[in-house]
Amino acid sequence: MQFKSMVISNVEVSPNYFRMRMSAPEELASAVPGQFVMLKVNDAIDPLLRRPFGLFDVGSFVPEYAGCGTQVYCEILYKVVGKGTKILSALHHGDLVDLLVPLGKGFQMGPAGEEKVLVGGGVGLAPLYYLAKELKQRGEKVRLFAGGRNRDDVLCITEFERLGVETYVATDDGTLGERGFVTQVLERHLGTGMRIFACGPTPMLNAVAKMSQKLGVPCQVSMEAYMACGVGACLGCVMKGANHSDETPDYRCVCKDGPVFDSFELQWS
Amino acid sequence: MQFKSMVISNVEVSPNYFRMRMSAPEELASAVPGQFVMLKVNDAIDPLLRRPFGLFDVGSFVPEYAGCGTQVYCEILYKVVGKGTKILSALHHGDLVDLLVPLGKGFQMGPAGEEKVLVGGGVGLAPLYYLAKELKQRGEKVRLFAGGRNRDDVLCITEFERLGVETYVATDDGTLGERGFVTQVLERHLGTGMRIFACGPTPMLNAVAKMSQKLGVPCQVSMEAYMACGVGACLGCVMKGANHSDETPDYRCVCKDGPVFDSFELQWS
Amino acid sequence: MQRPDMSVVLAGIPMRNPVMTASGTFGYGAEFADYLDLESIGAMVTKGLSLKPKAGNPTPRIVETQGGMLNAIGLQNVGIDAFIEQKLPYLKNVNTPVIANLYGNTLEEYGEVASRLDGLAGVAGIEVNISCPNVKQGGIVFGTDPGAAKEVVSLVKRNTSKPLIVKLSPNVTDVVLMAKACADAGADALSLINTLTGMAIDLDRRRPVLANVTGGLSGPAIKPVALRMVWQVAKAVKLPLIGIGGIMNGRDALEFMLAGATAIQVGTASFLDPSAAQRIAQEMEQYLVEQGIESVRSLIGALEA
Amino acid sequence: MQRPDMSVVLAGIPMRNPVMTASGTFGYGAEFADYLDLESIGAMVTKGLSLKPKAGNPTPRIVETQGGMLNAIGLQNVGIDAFIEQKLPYLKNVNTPVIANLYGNTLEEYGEVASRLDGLAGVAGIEVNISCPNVKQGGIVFGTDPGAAKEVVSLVKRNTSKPLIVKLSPNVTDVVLMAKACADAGADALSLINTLTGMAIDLDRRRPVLANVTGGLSGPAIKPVALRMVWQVAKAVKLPLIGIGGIMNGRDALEFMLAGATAIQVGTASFLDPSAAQRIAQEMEQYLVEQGIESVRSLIGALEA
Ligand SMILES: Cc1cc2nc3c(=O)[nH]c(=O)nc-3n(C[C@H](O)[C@H](O)[C@H](O)COP(=O)(O)OP(=O)(O)OC[C@H]3O[C@@H](n4cnc5c(N)ncnc54)[C@H](O)[C@@H]3O)c2cc1C
Ligand SMILES: Cc1cc2nc3c(=O)[nH]c(=O)nc-3n(C[C@H](O)[C@H](O)[C@H](O)COP(=O)(O)OP(=O)(O)OC[C@H]3O[C@@H](n4cnc5c(N)ncnc54)[C@H](O)[C@@H]3O)c2cc1C
Ligand SMILES: Cc1cc2nc3c(=O)[nH]c(=O)nc-3n(C[C@H](O)[C@H](O)[C@H](O)COP(=O)(O)O)c2cc1C
Ligand SMILES: Cc1cc2nc3c(=O)[nH]c(=O)nc-3n(C[C@H](O)[C@H](O)[C@H](O)COP(=O)(O)O)c2cc1C
Ligand code: FES
Ligand code: FES
Repeated sequence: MQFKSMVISNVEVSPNYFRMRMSAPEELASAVPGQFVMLKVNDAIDPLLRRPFGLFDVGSFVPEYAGCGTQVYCEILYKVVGKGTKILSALHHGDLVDLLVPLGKGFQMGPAGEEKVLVGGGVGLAPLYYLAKELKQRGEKVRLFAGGRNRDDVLCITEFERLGVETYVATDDGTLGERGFVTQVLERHLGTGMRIFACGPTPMLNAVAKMSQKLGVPCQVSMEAYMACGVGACLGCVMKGANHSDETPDYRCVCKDGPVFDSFELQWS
Repeated sequence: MQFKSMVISNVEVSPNYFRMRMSAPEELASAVPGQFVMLKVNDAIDPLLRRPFGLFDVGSFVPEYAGCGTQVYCEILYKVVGKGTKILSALHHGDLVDLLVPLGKGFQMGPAGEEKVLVGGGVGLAPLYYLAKELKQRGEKVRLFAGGRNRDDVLCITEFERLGVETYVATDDGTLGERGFVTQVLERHLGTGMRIFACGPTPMLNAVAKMSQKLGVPCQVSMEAYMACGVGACLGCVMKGANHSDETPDYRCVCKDGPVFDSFELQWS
Repeated sequence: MQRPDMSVVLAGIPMRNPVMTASGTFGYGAEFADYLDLESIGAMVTKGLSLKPKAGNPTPRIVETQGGMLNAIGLQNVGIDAFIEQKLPYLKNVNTPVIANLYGNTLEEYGEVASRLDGLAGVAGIEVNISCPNVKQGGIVFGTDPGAAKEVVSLVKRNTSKPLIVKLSPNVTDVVLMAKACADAGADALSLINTLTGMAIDLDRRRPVLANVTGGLSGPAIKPVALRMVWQVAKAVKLPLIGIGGIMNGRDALEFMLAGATAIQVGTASFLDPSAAQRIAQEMEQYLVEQGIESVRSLIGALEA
Repeated sequence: MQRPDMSVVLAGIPMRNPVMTASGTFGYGAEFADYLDLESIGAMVTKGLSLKPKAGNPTPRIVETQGGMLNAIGLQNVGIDAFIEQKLPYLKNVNTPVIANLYGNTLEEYGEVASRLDGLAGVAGIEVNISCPNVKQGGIVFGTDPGAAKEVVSLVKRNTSKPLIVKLSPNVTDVVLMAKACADAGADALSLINTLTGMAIDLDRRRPVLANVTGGLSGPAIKPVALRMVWQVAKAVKLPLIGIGGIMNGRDALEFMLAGATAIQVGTASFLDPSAAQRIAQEMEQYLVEQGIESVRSLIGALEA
């Protein structure tokens, strides 16, 4: 879908991290966790391209003001890293942005009864919140392993806990949770009968993918790539598939075939 | 001077016409009526170039809030015509803009005792207000002839009258003042012992310049041109001087040699 | 006033309006079906097709620049056979002409792809991308050498009965010379411009941003160069032209028509707005209505210069 | 850490930092004295000088485009004699090297302007603009033909003892070929790029915006093309290079140095911000401080590609 969305709120939840709620049409309620939005931050040519963000939440509320019934919204959680996100962070209630959403392939939640293990690094937590919400709604047992460089990078943990998710935190500098990599904490807990859903920096995903393959635990990873179109047309966002070689190339579009992949679909270094 | 200026206010005074007040350093108090500012409407590359605007007013006030003594300001009066002015019109108190000011050569007020005749069309009234203010401060007799397509184009007449300026208005459609061109009204009043100061669309200036030359009344005109640098460096804003010919070219920079010229300096068609 | 006549005929291909989608920016059409009505635009051009499937370049392949973007996709495509099997059936059901964009790494490949496409129902015409290096000739780009371009175009012409559009590279000293060479060799229409070769550098990593080091610049940044080239070629060559380069809205598109284009292509704009092609056609029509212009064809080459 | 060493020597001209102002965008220096410290930058390049005063083109001469601007000033300048009499005395009192940019409408004029400048105190070097049409040869641009460029540069070389910089046109198929021709002919350094030829159209009036129809595109839009050309030339030619094209800040400038430039020129940026040249030098230094880099010279050509 493509539509003009009104910014409902845009709040700094941690230094340099913002959570933005935007109005959406009713159909968006069927978006799958792991899908993403492509957002044009202004209607100028600077920045030129849309920016991709995972769906942090989708829901609905009844606005205070008259004349609007139930309002469906979507949320993103983003870190200010450059030109586009800086402009985003200055938007206010009432501003309009142009959205493409829901894009890509989301998480497959798997059979009931497994333990659902969510692993997120920094802003990689964003799509996991919407996933956790949906999983809890299905009555699943959900554990979250959250990592970051320091406490400011570990976002919205209270929100996860409010859903009933058991959370484990690790930071590089030990300012929150254990000191070290979240993958170390994860390794201690991991066992059969679990299913992993991971999103974060590539080195983290790399470690998680390898760990899961060793233990035979099914694992889905949400990847990032530089994107232009978001719809599988420009072929800018490709990643190497598991069987890729220079002779028999096998590229996957992160925007269309992903951003969520089964870890064994991709080539890990 | 180049400085960052804070927008103090930005008000729509007539449909599509805005009056914007911006903070300025003390030295600006010595700016001459007819000089102009080059304003960068944002810090993006779209739009790329600064935009030129005549000084509508320069003054000072004591802000309500503590910690700032007398605050010098400058004002511009602008019409929303394109990309840059549209962005300008959305600025609020507290926003910052980058200014170059005062630029160019302003009006020479001439000896005391003459009748000062101001002729303005549409947004061409902008620099005449600051001129009228300075002339009245010197105790001169000032008459204003203001024209426009319709009543909405005839700006800030009350402000001129409040200064003690006698005003005559003409509009193309007769919705304010006489119906017709302001130059027709002017022609009936014009006589010796007067000095003309004109700003507005080129056809109007053309008519005024010719009229003044016929009657031998000294006349200064404030010109417009597409500008890039505003400081006489790019040679983009030139106009033909009176003696210009293809063989003996004589170009004048509107930004540096003008924007105010004695009418006989230029070539009229 | 009745609705203005937006139709044009390009090298024998009738189109409901002058708006085409540019090769490589519209996938194989289906990718955009959710965002616009594929039957609202003039024509669709496919991603560049080669004889064999092509993997393209390593990543990163794209980067934004000021007012534009660089791409070094490396002409990744499914290959001509997969196109015919997997993509064309869908496109046949869309009532909009499909132009197959093709290229080769050698002279012979150009000829083979062209003959493979010849006679295929559902392909209204072919557009030959000559901005490719000739691997057999030390990598010199076909489209920057009039002799090589002439050879490619003549060969393709012999291998096709379809309308033949040749897409010109802007990375040349004299685009008119190239246009004339292609015209002489039998092109039925020319499209211009392809991307300008550019580069972006990651200062902190001290490396080129693109894995391929250089890439093709597209988007609003290149529009002035594209307009200039269309205008130059229109004055010198009698073939119908397709204007391409930084077209973002209806006004941009009409400017290219004034400069001499019979049709235009929308490229990068489809990334910013997947409905761009349809929107641009609407904006063009709207402008005609406002100005009381009866036929869009009356604007072709109507620049007073 | 002590302050990084920002100095470079360009073809024998010592500069306090690599930031020069680009010809035609900085007047004759004095115009900017209110906005920056002329003694804070590396060198100043004058507006292009010709034998006789030149009126330039009719107006409009400039227009903004997306991410750039077009200019068709037509090389209006006071002429070499007036420059020496009226402008040079002021510049002599500024402790910053002045490079005289020159051009001619014929081969001979190039030679004459060069010899007029030779031996002049206060002129540290000359930059030859070869992006001009040869009026005697049907208007073909010197800088797009290797033979013509060689002739011009050889002639100027014979007429000057000053460091000789040749400024390359980007409107060519192969900039390396042009660079080599100029190097062979005796250039001491090369500056690139001059503007890309472009055009803008006023849709409503159905006319070109510029009186001259076409103009030169400058600004951020052209930066990727400029970076690419600097990198290509740096790999192929041993001469020191000056990078030009869309440099707006210190990071842009340093990217050009990584690509192989010894110095850079700031053009259009001075219109947006008259203090740009000084600011850019400061931003470059600041970056070196942050990264712990001792000398800016260590970045020249340091791209890993
Ligand atoms: C599928 C997907 C989901 C994402 N979800 C989130 C999210 O939920 N929250 C979040 O904060 N970020 C997310 N990102 C990353 C986010 O898109 C980038 O941080 C953002 O585009 C940067 O824009 P900018 O203009 O601020 O940065 P720029 O000034 O453009 O660049 C700053 C840095 O960001 C990188 N970057 C720029 N554009 C992109 C792009 N289109 N794709 C990837 N990286 C880019 C650049 O390489 C550079 O290193 C996601 C990316 C993808 C591909
Ligand atoms: C010395 C001088 C004083 C001026 N004073 C005033 C004033 O007091 N109030 C006011 O409203 N306007 C004034 N103008 C005109 C004003 O500069 C333009 O209206 C403004 O730059 C348009 O910017 P834009 O981005 O909104 O329009 P654009 O989208 O850039 O263009 C809209 C129209 O404005 C014209 N235009 C664009 N840029 C310029 C430019 N730099 N110079 C001249 N025309 C341009 C274009 O040709 C076009 O027709 C003055 C111009 C000059 C040269
Ligand atoms: C991502 C991308 C891929 C492209 N692939 C092709 C291609 O396969 N064949 C081709 O002839 N042109 C290709 N082009 C060039 C476009 O068709 C078009 O000529 C160019 O982008 C300029 O138009 P624009 O400024 O509207 O994008 C590609 C452009 C982009 C941005
Ligand atoms: C208004 C203007 C006038 C110029 N005049 C000259 C000139 O006289 N001689 C010359 O060699 N280059 C001239 N140039 C080209 C610039 O020196 C520079 O090469 C070009 O603008 C690209 O740099 P930029 O993108 O930083 O502006 C001019 C450029 C502009 C914008
Ligand atoms: S972003 Fe264009 S194909 Fe994925
Ligand atoms: S605007 Fe540059 S010389 Fe006047």
